[in-house]
Amino acid sequence: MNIPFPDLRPVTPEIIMTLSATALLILELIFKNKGVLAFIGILAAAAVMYIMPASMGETFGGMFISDSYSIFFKFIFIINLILTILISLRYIQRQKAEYGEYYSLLLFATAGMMLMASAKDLIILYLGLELMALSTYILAGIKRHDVKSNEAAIKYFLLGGFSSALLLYGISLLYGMTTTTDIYKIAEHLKATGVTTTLLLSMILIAVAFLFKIAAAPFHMWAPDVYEGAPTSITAFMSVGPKAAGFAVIGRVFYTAFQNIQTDWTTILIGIAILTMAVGNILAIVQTNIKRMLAYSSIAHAGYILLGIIAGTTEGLNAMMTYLFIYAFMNIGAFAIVIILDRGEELSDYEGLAKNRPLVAALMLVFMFSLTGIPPTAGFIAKFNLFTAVIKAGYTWLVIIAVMFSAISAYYYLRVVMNMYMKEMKQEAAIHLSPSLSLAILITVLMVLIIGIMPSMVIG
Amino acid sequence: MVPLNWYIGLSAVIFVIGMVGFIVRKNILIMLMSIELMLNSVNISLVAFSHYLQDLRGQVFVFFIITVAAAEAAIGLAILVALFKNKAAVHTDEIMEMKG
Amino acid sequence: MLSKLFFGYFAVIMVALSLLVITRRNPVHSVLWMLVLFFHIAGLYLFLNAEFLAAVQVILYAGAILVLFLFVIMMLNIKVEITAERFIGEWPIGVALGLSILMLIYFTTSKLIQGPAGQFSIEAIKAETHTKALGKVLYTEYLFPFEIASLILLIAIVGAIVLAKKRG
Amino acid sequence: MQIGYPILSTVIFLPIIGALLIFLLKRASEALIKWTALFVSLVTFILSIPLFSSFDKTTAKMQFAETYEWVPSWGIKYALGIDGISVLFVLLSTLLTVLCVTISWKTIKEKTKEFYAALLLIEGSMIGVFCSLDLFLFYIFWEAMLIPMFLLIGVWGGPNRVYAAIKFFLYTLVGSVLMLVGIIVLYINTGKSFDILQMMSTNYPYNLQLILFWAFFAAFAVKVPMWPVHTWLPDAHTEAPTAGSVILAGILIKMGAYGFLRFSMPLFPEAAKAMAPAMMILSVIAIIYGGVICLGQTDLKRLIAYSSVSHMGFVTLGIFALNIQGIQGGILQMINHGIVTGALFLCVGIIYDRTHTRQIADYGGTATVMPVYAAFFMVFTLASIGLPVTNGFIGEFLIILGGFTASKTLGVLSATGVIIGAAYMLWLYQRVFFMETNPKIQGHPDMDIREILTLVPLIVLVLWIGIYPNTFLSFMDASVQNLINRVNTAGAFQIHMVGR
Amino acid sequence: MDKYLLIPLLPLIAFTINIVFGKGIIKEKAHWVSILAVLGSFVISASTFTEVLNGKIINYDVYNWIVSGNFRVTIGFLIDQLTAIMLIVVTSVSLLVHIYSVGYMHGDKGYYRFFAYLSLFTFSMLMLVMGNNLLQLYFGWEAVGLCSYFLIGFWYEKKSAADAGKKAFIVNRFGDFGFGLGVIMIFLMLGTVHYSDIFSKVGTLTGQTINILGYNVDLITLIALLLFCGAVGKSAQIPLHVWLPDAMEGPTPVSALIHAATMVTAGVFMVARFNPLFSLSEVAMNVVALTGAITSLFAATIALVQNDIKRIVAYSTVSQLGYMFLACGVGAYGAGIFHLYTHAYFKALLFLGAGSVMHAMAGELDVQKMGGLKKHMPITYITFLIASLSIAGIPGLAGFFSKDEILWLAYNHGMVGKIVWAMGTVVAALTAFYSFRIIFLAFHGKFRGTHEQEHHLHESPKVMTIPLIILAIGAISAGWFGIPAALGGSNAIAHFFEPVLGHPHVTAGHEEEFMVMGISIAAAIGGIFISWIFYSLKPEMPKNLAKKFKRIYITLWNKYYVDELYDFIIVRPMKWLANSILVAVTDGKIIEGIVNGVPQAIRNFSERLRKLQTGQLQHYGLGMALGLFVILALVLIAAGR
Repeated sequence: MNIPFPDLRPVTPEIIMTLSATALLILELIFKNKGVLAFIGILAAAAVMYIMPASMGETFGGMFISDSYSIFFKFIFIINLILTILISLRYIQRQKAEYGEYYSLLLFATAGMMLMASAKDLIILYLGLELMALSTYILAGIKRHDVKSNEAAIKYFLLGGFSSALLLYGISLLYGMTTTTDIYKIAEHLKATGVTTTLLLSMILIAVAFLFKIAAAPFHMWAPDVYEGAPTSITAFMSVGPKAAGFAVIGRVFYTAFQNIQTDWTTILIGIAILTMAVGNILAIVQTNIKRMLAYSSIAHAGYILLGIIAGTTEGLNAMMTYLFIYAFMNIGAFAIVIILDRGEELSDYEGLAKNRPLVAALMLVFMFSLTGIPPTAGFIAKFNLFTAVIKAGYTWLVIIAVMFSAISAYYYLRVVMNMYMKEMKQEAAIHLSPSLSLAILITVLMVLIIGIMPSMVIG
Repeated sequence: MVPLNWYIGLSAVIFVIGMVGFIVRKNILIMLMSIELMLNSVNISLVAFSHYLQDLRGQVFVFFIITVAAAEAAIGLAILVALFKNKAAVHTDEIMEMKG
Repeated sequence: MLSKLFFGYFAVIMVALSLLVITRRNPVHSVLWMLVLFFHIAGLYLFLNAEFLAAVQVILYAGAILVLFLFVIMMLNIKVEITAERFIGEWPIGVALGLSILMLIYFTTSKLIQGPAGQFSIEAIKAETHTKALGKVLYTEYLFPFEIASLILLIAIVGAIVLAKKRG
Repeated sequence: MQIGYPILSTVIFLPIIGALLIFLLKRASEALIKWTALFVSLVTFILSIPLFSSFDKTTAKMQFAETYEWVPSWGIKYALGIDGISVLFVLLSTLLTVLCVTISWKTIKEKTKEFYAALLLIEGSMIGVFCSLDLFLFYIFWEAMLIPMFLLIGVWGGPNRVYAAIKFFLYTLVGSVLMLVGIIVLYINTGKSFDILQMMSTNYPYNLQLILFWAFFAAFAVKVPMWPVHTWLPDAHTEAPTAGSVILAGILIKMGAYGFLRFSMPLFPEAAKAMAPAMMILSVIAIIYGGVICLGQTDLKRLIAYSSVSHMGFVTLGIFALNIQGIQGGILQMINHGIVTGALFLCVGIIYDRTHTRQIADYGGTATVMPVYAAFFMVFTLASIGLPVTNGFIGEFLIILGGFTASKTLGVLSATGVIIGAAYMLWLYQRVFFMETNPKIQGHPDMDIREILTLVPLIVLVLWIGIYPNTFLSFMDASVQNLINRVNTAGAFQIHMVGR
Repeated sequence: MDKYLLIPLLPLIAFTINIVFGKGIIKEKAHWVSILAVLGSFVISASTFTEVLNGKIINYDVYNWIVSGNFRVTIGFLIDQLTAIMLIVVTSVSLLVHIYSVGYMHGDKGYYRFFAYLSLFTFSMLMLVMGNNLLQLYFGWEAVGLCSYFLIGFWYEKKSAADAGKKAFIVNRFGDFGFGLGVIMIFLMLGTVHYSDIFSKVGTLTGQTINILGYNVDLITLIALLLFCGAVGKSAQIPLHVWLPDAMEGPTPVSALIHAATMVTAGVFMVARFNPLFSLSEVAMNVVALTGAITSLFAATIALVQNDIKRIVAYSTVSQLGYMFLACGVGAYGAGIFHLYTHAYFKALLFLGAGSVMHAMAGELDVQKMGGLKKHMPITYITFLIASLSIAGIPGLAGFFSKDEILWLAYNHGMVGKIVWAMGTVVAALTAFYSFRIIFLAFHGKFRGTHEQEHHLHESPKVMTIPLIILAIGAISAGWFGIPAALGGSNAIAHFFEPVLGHPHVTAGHEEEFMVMGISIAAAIGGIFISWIFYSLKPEMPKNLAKKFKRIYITLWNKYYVDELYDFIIVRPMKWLANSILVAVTDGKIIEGIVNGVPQAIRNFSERLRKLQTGQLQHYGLGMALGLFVILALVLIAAGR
């Protein structure tokens, strides 16, 4: 039996990513200055980004596909990676967690996400997911001297393992029904056999696992604890990357493999989306820790983004992707501000910030309003685009619920602004500014404003 | 010949036992083992399917699952050790600092 | 008939072992029961003509993973464990929920429609031996996931080092 | 007449650029910041004058129009233009901003830079709201204005400012997001276009109109504010700094009523017609309710704030009377209310700077201590109660006439608002200015020349509109007639743009 | 610039100059500006009057005031016989009051302000009478009300003054409410608010009805009554009379000018102006007549027992205004205006005389504390006496002719006319009584005040007494233009008014006219006689009577408790509504309850929901399992499989 050597072009980005990650492991021994490693990491990411558009195609016997859908997601992952590295540089030093493996693991995790986005076979999907998940478990616990970090890692790990067990059970049933793990072939087969209860069970099991990754209620409960405990840079990374990856696979698997039970999963997702928006927004209101608040906010945003999937149209998917793209900037931007402050994890740390650090406060203000979805910020464009697609798909009532929740969300985002601008300062807020962090903030704030004012940049 | 359903039933029972173990036990190690139980139940069903469908894919998948399970166990135990160094705790009661 | 009896034995024992695993107070006992369980699973694999997997199960699971567990358990203080509460307060809910889910799974999977039969009939595998057939597929068709799996193992190593190694 | 510059873009973006400029200035150079703000607002005002002088009153078309592609793939255009309904609001905005700058000259001592920047940002976005001919652009301005306004109330406001600011923000946001849904639905039904003019010439099915009417109503009613969604207003007005109150009362709450005129009626004419009685009933409730509740107020600003509820009730009553007197009266009354209530808040600000109390009980006999101030306040009080020769009379009379034409009962009820209005305003005036001089206000200086100059333009307007309202009414004739035709005959609405 | 425009404009200019420069530059010279302006207006008015006398009617528009759709209103002037006489009354009384004020207001710190307000008032009153449309009338109507508000509350430091000003304004608003609706109704029905158009079209409305709360109401009656509402407020008729007595808180010249001679008569003027409309409605006419008669009687009875000299005169004014409405109500518009015209002089004189007394008494108003002023201030006494005789209706004086004309025409006006005639005659007696009560109490007898006051007593300066004398001449002679034919006169004034106001139908002959005249003369003399007995001959008698009819006395003393009634049914319920219901309940509890309650509920819910996030891993797992179970169960149920 002679198998031809597989076409490597479509996987080049992943290859570069993994090679760089591996190389970083070795280079770590050589370079004492970890900034160099970060720089290499960014270079690698940039290289991947440069190569990506050329990597269209299928390979490995159709297990891997590089199409515009996956490429867009990979862009998000790379942006997420670059921004995370930029905000990490000085921060992990401060947190005494500056290991060379840190960057390597970030790259591995990103590679995992990229595999998820490109997976055409459930096996690849599972392995990519585990690659991403295992790396992030470690990253969450990388402040190993910190109990909170340990706690976060343990919780994330155990629940992650639990959810992937559910995923596997679902996949195994799906396999039993179709004798294949190829997503497209599954779709073909299922079209022929029709809907069975087993199929519904397997779909639900798989959905639960993915919903866990995007932190949708009621599978969200890990998120606040993990976001709070993990190093802030990793929280930023997790709140965008795995979420986007989760949406990428939901989009692909549900739209192809489970096409014939679309009504069923749409119904499920509608319920989940409403619950997620409710839980995220309502619970965020009473938080006193900003990371925790942003965790609930990211849960809420997952709820909105789910609407894009529910729409069931190409426009819906596009809107979902645009939303994630914009969300990456505004969310990481917000976390970058949390990082820039010496003490920035509690909401009370922000009291009187506008007086002390007017620029930092102004930037935070922009991110908060963007997350709320107030024009002229990118957050508005994201929401607008999404809601338009969903309404066009006929779910106006769902959008009304969503906008009401987003009005509620203004309350907790405003609390940050209120603390910064309208409360008396308790103590001078020290900031840790580094060129890389400034660059990250600059990029994010510019993107938030530019997309807000000239949306044609992203939706052309 | 044993019907396929029997295997699936067995797999389901073990899966659920693992799940219940995960939910009710406070010991992190046992929880980890419960996850392994669940994975094994999946393996059983995959091998059974593989056998009955006359297709090797299931077994290949099992192979990967075992690999990942190993990696997972390693990482999980490493995290546990890191936690244990800071705080002699293997119970979930003791890692409830973050909540609400 | 014999095969059914055989399966019956395995099934009963495996379920019992699983229950033991999750209910023992002492984690060492759990690990040991699990070891027995894994041997039984390996036996079941043999029964399903998956010799290679049976071997892997014994070597990897029983030999490596469980030993790892034991190592870690040895590091920890077992005495605390003996006195501590085993189950969470809401365990009846958990059990009830488990039973309900089991019922639903049974209800849904009982009407499973099998997929189409593949090319690897028992005879075909026997002709080639199981290990060889699996190896061929693994290194050709499943080369890509195989590589990814290797990365996962790499990460496991890195993770273990990062998290557990003593450093300055 | 030709004007050598894109006038609408200029008056929108000049203040915004000015705000950015102020951001770049050094915090310490307060004088420079103030002068920059004054200069920018004055130049904006001067540049907006051609809107008044070159406006073609004979046509209902959109004038001074500008159109550029903005987001072509979504069909979004950067389209500006004004007609007889909007032109006066632009002028009012540019004027009031200048006055807000001068009145804040000495009062704002903290975060001066941010204050003036916020003020100018508000100005730019307010004008944007009145000029937008693209629904998307409109919504951007509509919402964008919330941010600086929120800060204005919350940072420089009174003791309870945070509560007021958040209440204001959330209240308006809840309304606006529903409008957003409406806008999207409209967008989809128009065939991927946000072009207001195109929408105005489209006839939507009645059921859709009805739903959209209520969606837009949610946003506009909160802004106006109509009863019973008015309770943000007393808090926001009371706690905001003087300039904030002036902007809020003077222009911001007009945007709701403007929205009814610009969107609800021409876009959903049949629904507007069907819903008009309900709107009128709400308006009359607001008139009487707002008036009576003023009798129970002990806080100067709060009283004026509630009087706004009553006055805006007149505005919406006139608008939904759907006849020419009602609508013209409504628009004129919006201008009037902007001038008069703005002026009253300026006046309250002037005395608050001296006494630092807003409690009516802390005043008394002010006329003895500050006679000039008392005289100015009297003029605005009279305008507020709608005495002839002041602008208030013209507006209220036309509205009652229009309202009476539409519904006798409601017309009669609304007229009782005039009695109540006289009662609470004169009672207020008496308690503050007459009787024995309260020791707390003894010895305060009368208005200085800066303060007098701030108020004089408003007095001039009060009398001008009162004596010769035709200057202003004639601006609206064509546009209002066109609007009425649209509502009454759904479909005859034709509107185009005329280049500058 | 034409001269008619100058009539109102001159006072306006004076006002502007005084209010802007008064404080700084003009100060004590403020009266020059105002007096010159009013003098100018008076001169032009006089020349205009002669033009009108020669048959010229002036009617033209100055500019378009409000144009909105078909609603078109101008600022314009209509000067006909009615307006011309009003012009004379307004400018002449105003001029005299201006001059008088120079003395009266001397040294007041608001001197310039006072003259500014007087000028503004003159302007407004002139606009009111000169307007050629309803809206301009309304404008003047409100503007005079405003000036009245300013001037009543001129001494604003006094709470009672500030209260009185506010009360006057608000009570008037109630009347204006109806008036405004009347204006709107006229516009809706006739499409115009210009007098000439209204009068030419008003006939088309006869017989039309309008449905109000299920009743069909005659349209003309409705409009007339709505307009009459305004008159009731402005001219202080029942039930809106309560503001006028309180208005005496203002400086006395103001009372003379505004609350006796000019502004309060605006209502009469308006009803007379709209005689073509009123005459079309029997019901409206009767309402006007009865309102006038009842008010007249009502106010006169109150005046009997009051002690405040200005209040007595004020109630007398209310009473006399009632007389004028009585006249209008029986169709005797000319007589009404005639009475308005004579009343302007003698009532202004009474007020100014009272002011002179106050001047001497250092602000004392209680007639019980006066007495014997005759010898200290002879000119005041004589002029006051003339005015009192005139108002009492002693033949030969102005009041006699106009009052007699009214009573005679009322007598001729059927059943209603007879009733109001009887009431009018009673009022005539009462008027004579209380007028002379002042004379006897204040000017005769012994001085009953303090020593300081007695020491201070003096005649007023010339600048005050000369206007008194001039007015006294008016009070004597103003009626001579209207000597009825029965007494050999030509009744020139009635003929003068005929083109505008028409002339009522007289059925009875001269004999009856003499009888009516005789009865009223007897009533007047009887009133004076009883007054003499009570207050000069047997001073203890009134007190005994008061004790005997205590309940009646107290009721009258308390003005029939009308103020209290209003306080009880309007003022207090409104405040209660505002404070206890709207502020406390609807806004405070219900709306704010929802507005703040929803977020609070969300927060509470959030706090509770937060408890679910225990931090215990098992619970998270449990949550996931539960989620899985619920979804699975629901889907299976929904799928029905």
